[in-house]
Amino acid sequence: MKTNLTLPEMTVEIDREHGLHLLHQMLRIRRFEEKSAELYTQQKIRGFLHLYIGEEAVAVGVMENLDPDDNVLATYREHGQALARGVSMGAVMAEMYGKQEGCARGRGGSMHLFDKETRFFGGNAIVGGHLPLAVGMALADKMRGDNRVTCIFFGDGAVAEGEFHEALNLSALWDLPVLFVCENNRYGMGTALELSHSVTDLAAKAAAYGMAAASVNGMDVLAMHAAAREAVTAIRHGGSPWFIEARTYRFRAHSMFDAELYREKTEVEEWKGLDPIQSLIRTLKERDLITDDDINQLELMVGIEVDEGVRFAEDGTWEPVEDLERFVYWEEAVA
Amino acid sequence: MKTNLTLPEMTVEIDREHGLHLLHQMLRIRRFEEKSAELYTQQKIRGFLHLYIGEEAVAVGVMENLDPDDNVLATYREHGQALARGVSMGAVMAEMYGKQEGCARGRGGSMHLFDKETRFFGGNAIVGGHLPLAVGMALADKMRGDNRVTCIFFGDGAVAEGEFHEALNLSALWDLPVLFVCENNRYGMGTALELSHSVTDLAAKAAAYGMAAASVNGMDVLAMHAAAREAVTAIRHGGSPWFIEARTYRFRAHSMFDAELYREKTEVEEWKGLDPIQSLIRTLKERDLITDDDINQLELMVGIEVDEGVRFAEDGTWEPVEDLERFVYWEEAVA
Amino acid sequence: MITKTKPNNLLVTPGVETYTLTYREAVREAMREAMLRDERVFLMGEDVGNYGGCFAVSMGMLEEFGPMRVRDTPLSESGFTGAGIGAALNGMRPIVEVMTCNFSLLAMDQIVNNAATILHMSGGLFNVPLVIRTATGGGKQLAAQHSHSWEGWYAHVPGLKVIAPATVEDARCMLWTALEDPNPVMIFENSLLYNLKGEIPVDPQPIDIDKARIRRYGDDISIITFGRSLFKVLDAAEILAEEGIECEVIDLRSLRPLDDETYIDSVVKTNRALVVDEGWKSVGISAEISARIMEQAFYDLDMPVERVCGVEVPIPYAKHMEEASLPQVEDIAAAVRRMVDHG
Amino acid sequence: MITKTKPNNLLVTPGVETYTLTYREAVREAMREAMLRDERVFLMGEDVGNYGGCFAVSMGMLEEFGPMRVRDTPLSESGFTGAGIGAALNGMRPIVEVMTCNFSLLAMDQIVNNAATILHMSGGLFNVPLVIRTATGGGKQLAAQHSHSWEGWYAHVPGLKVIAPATVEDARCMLWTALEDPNPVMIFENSLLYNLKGEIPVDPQPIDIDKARIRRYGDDISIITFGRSLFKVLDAAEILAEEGIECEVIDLRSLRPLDDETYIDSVVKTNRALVVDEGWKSVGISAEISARIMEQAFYDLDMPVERVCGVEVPIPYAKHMEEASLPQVEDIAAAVRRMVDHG
Ligand SMILES: Cc1ncc(C[n+]2csc(CCOP(=O)(O)OP(=O)(O)O)c2C)c(N)n1
Ligand SMILES: Cc1ncc(C[n+]2csc(CCOP(=O)(O)OP(=O)(O)O)c2C)c(N)n1
Ligand SMILES: [Mg+2]
Ligand SMILES: [Mg+2]
Repeated sequence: MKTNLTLPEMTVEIDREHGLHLLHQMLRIRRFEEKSAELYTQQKIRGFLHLYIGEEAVAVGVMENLDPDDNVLATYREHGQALARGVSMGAVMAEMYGKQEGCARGRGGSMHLFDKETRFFGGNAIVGGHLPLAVGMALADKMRGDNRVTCIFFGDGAVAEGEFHEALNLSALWDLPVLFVCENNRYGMGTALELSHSVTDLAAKAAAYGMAAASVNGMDVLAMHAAAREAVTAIRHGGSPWFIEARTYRFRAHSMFDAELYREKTEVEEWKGLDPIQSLIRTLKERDLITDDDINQLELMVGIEVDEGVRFAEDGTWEPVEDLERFVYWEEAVA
Repeated sequence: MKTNLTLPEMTVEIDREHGLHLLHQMLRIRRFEEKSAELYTQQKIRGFLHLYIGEEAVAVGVMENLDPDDNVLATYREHGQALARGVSMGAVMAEMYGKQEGCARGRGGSMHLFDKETRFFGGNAIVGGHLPLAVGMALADKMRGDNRVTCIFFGDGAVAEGEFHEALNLSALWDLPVLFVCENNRYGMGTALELSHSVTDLAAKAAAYGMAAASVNGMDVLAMHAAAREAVTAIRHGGSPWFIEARTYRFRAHSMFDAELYREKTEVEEWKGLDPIQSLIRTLKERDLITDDDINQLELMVGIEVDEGVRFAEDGTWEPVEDLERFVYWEEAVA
Repeated sequence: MITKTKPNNLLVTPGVETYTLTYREAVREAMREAMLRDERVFLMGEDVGNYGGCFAVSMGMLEEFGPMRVRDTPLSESGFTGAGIGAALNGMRPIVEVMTCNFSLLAMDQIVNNAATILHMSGGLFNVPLVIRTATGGGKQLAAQHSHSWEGWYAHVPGLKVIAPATVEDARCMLWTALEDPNPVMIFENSLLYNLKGEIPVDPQPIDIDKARIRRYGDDISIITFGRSLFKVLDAAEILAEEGIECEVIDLRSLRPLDDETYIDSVVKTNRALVVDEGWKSVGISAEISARIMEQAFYDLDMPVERVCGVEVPIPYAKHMEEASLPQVEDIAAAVRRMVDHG
Repeated sequence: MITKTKPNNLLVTPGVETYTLTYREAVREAMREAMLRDERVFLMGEDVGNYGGCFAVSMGMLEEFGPMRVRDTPLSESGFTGAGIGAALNGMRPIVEVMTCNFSLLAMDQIVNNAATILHMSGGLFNVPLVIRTATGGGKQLAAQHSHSWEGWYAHVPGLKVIAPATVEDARCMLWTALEDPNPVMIFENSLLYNLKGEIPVDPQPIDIDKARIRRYGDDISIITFGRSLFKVLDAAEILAEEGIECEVIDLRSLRPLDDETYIDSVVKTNRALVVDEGWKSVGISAEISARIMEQAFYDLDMPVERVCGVEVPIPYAKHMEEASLPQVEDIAAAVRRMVDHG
């Protein structure tokens, strides 16, 4: 049952349009987050801010393969997923400002982005706590005969939680259409993979549940895209879950309070050499699919989108304090 | 790392003395539990009563290999483990009567047998809840340099709990001297193995943690004994954990309230044909190691022990109600 | 002043045609009705299918509805409770059965950090219409890992609704209301009530899940309780009535939200209040009731509110010790006598 | 009548030579001292080692004590908390750090069904000398899965001890007492206190973990609180003192057991009581305090006990909303003014 993809890097078929699209998506995330970090130091954004910089290929490569009607769940490090999924940049930024125009009305903040239209079910900040939710969402679809895929992102750290075990077993046992995407960035906060797992080949764990699994170069958006395409196609046709381990790396600190004592600068530099954006640019150029002009054009577009997002957030309003006790219970009539 | 023992049945070396000893231990459990069932219908014993009948080879085969100073943890189906470990029959019976001469003063009952002298750490009735305890007990020994093994019994049902995953990972990650004995009796209450686990080969799960594992015929006390010997020896010398899946069957209902709607009578009858006591007797006779007289002699001894146990329980006293609030906090001076 | 009706006022709508069944059957009928009525409803939990339910509540339902909708789960409380939350988020109306509430502690993170929180955290976008049914309470000599009462504890958590049906009619009729509720609702069924027989209307209607009920009228003291303790309190009230003490007995039914009006009005009338809860006293629901009476009816009190609760020990196995650890009829009667004698 | 000392009575033993350090340093020093003193003591939890602790509490300890005794764990709250219980059962004195108490819900079964229960279930044979340290409280805009206060909730559970050191001295000196305690002790450290500076004796001695402390003396009202709220209450008391209202401020320090004597004596003196807790009000520790005052000092009360608590919502992210959800100095002062004006 186990399929091990480990695709040769950057050999996947790609045309200009698709290449530009993937690059655009990754740049949107990168520039948005760079801006967020800046705004954090200006204290416009508060609380915890977990950046995805370096890992963009994972969310972008996977999300490409999902239909608008599919379900997505992510962690507290989910700006990338939200943007790639199509949640508006302004709504995400406003959320981080704590404005009521935010995608979760300012109640959630960076760790709890939600969006109904794109079926983006958070933004979950209990590590591993959203894994059982994915099982249930997929179960609902299966029971109704809806041909949706539930795609869930989680980290290497989450794999040690009991919820991982329970959720993988349940989804395999019940043959549920879930795509588990493990973003293995080699650290859970400051704890290295080797200090978290007796077996560090995380894809191997899927075998304990008889689940199809693949380890993929998570710094390569084409590889991610191809692997996820195979997985999503299989899930949509066969109904059984898949597990993808995306081997990736976060370039920044765990959150904004992190002295990064637990890893060597040289290690970070090495991985920066594998920057998914630069890698894609290199490939596309090598294949003569894009020019520097194209890149500048994209950067310009992205710059405008980020600026507009920030403006939207700045222009946003504060939810009245009198509304504090709303949304503890549902206000509308019974469904 | 994974060793698959699956020993050929009943071919293990055995001498008369050892054979008689193993038979004696299994008979002690069998007759004790038959008596307990009787006393339950007489309402001398109350609460839940989970019988081990049919599974005696597992506890007896494993326990043989432990030193008096090792640690043992078990489930609510633990009369067999307690007796094989050397907790006195009277103390166990008195516990089930709720008398203060019971091994847990009547506070625990059938599901919570405890004994300090034999380092019997319960009698735990949250399925899987004792698995993390085993990790910590072994960690303590490792930190102090005590060469103890921690042996923990749990069911096939417990394997689905998140605690199983966390405990197996921790013990393998930290190289702890734990022997995990999974009593796979094919049902967790009324839920069949196939309805609990996407992969029903439970020993295969140990691979996800890089743990040495074996599947053993749990109806064969000699096989159990040999497998556990190998495991305990390896643990004591190497310090790393082992996983034994004992394939067994419970002949009786899950507890005293169980209509057994979930399994066929014919299945039960088939497994009864593999009765570990009868099997051992057959083997010992085939090898001319024992006679019917020996068996009668053992039965007599066991009968006396059971009767004395019951008498001890009957003669026991009720803890004064005024003591109710004791043992919520430790009473003695600081250790 | 409310006029007295029949002493034990266990039926919500008196005067209608009724029949008798057990609490267990009532819960089963309620689940069957819900499954027949709404295809989004399904039942999921340990041993609900092939075994027929640990307490035989769902016996026969697997045969009737099939394994898709009556779903045996592995031993994975966090996993399947979370799956229930996910299914609810995605349009279903799951009933998750957690065998006993002691095991719900394994699913605590899912219940508190997800079920109770997602609506708020998402700024009102995603609600969780989930019903969790679970058995609660001591009294069966099951010792310290199987006997505790956690309903009062859960009542601490905003975002949850917590109900504790005591009567057969409530067991029969509150489930549908709970399933229609767009919020997560936890239903605590005291396992010693499953064999209780009671009357329900021949044509049961959904009934509210947020109102307390006066189960017996009286002027001398208000006794506020819920769940299985209701019957102990009613028994005590019967004994006390013979001694000339008229107790007003309030069945809270819902522990979150609390229906302040009903019990406060009663205390304003009787000027004395006793809270009875088999759960532990400290930081329990009895404390909250006492504090609210303090806040809302202090000047109507003739004397301090008292509490008769479970003794603060993990529940012991031995019968006499377990009995001593739980409030008994005589403890309740004695407290009332003391309080009424007092002034 | 107790004579007044200096207004903010934060030191247990006044008059000794002191020096200043932060709450964070105090906890670290306490752990270092314990590890130096007793080789059975070790620290285990997520990111306590290489990262230096999520709140930098254990910074440097890995280097000092090595990876055996300063043990980074995988993300497995149930697993490593249970491992702490097992190690305690087997003779060690573990300090388990649960990064924030919100995550302790994942270990709830271990804490309640094992740590709190085993001594009793085993008829007094096996005790669990475990210390769990965990960060609590809101105020950092970390939203609904990272900001709640669970210490009052845990105080419901027999078998546990629950303490909430507010002062730097308590943070420094209660840990050793907790480690010497043969029972499981949970220590809740409000994460907003880690940067707090305070004085401790140059030669710190272990201090009790079961007594409340009067932090400010006054005759007009007793304000009962603990943890970070203590400082808000002291600030309110300062403002009120300028207005001529003298508050007596009681720092509970231990939530289980509760030191009834200290706060009841105070209420008997002032005849008015306000409970301040940043946790949710319903079925919280504030309810218990109110109920106990009802039971033990009803006739000394001039008016009902009131509560200023966290608003019953999952804590929102936005700063103004989060602030509105937590008791603030002005809320406390306003409540006191209302109460003292009252009569
Ligand atoms: C249950 C739980 N425990 C601890 C934390 C604190 N925490 C937040 S993120 C994190 C590390 C998670 O690592 P990983 O799953 O690898 O995701 P990454 O941050 O690397 O993307 C930790 C320990 C938490 N949020 N939830
Ligand atoms: C956490 C938890 N969930 C549910 C139960 C109820 N229960 C007791 S035993 C049992 C079945 C356990 O099966 P298994 O682990 O295979 O052990 P066996 O009884 O077959 O020996 C169940 C569901 C429990 N005690 N604890
Ligand atoms: Mg990671
Ligand atoms: Mg089993």
